[in-house]
Amino acid sequence: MKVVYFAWVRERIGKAEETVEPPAAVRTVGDLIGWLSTRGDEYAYAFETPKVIRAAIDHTHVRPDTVIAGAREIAFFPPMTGG
Amino acid sequence: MKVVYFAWVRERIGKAEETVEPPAAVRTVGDLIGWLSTRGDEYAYAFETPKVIRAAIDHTHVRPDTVIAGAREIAFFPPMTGG
Amino acid sequence: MTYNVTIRIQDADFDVSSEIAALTASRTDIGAVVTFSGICRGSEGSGDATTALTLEHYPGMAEAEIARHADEAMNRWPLTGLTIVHRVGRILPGENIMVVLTASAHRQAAFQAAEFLMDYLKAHAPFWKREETAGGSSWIAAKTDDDDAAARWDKN
Amino acid sequence: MTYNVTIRIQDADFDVSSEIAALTASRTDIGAVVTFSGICRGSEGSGDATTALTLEHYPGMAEAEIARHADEAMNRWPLTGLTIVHRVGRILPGENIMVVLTASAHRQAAFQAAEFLMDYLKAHAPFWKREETAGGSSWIAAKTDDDDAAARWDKN
Repeated sequence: MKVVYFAWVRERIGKAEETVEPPAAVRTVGDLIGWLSTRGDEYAYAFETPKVIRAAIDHTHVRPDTVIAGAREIAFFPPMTGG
Repeated sequence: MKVVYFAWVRERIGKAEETVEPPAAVRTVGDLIGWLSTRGDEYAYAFETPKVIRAAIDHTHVRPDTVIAGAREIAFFPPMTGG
Repeated sequence: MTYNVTIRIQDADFDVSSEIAALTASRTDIGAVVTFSGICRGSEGSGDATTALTLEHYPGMAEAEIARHADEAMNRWPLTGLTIVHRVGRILPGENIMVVLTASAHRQAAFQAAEFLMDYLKAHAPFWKREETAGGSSWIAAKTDDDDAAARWDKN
Repeated sequence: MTYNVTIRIQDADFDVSSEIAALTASRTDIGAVVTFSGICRGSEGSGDATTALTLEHYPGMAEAEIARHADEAMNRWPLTGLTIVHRVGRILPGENIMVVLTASAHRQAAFQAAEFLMDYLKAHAPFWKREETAGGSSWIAAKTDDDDAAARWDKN
């Protein structure tokens, strides 16, 4: 499963993308944030306030309770500031 | 008193402006429309439906009951279609 | 803080980018510019194709009315400036009739002021359009919609 | 009836007049074009002067999100077309960040669609702004106002 990061989430983690293989117990977007947070201080820092983290699966915005099964690309990023 | 006409009011009357001296009993814009209407068929045609006629005194929109005393220039025209 | 308010009534066409550049020149407090371009359509809905519009205005009053509405917009919204250019004379389908530009730090003020100015211009500015078609020419009737649109900005 | 929908994400600046010309070319059913230009301000309100903004986006998703909102605007209002150009990369104060154009026979549709697109772009399009000041650089925080503005278009 490919995971991509943007803006300060990318900067805190120190990479723009990676491939991860979470255990089967990680079912939802929220679960994945929790699991990623355990992978090191940089992840814990990036995800320290989960409620501000936005997520997308295959280019579509999703909520923390969205199931990740079948996802090709999951993105994590801060609230958007375009326009 | 200078009176000016625009759009189809001007076309129906056949002139763009003129100087008129209405009698003292002509006190309001509505009175003036009534008095002008008696000046000939072209005026009667121009003012045949007084409620669609708009008026301005010295470049400011006014209502039929506005008193015309002191006016330098009174304008009559159809509803506006700018923009 | 200075304000840029420009009002022009002219025969000539205009260029929207140039008007934006003039409105925003040498200032960095503008985050939003809204423009509204009114364009001559090839049909006014009567069925016959429009071959041209001819715009007439009331010189002196048109400038005064627009200036009064421009002042009201500047007072009601935190604008850095606005520009209104209205053409008169003969205009062909596809050509510009008029443009309103509003500039502000933020988008809401720019959008609201532009809509306000357009609603007022449509209902209150002394301009009249005559339409030419293959069958002749006639004055375009005002829309009651435009009066309603303008009235929504009236203060109680 | 054909529709002109153009979406571009690019480093280069754009010209609003050229975008209007492209949106209205060879058609005479357009009476109204609204443009919204978002411009880099010299201050984000933090007190420090902004020396530049750097815009990052999520390639692929940004295009898809904008296209989805463009389709929604085309479905909700009687538009003849719309254009959205959003720049990415480093942008200096006074420079363009993005532009939205909407074209319609009548002004109300053009205004409403432009506001809708701007509210959605601000709240939902995956772009992020980093601000440089003399003291360093930091990511600009999202405004809850923008979420509220976007939510007003949600259908019940």
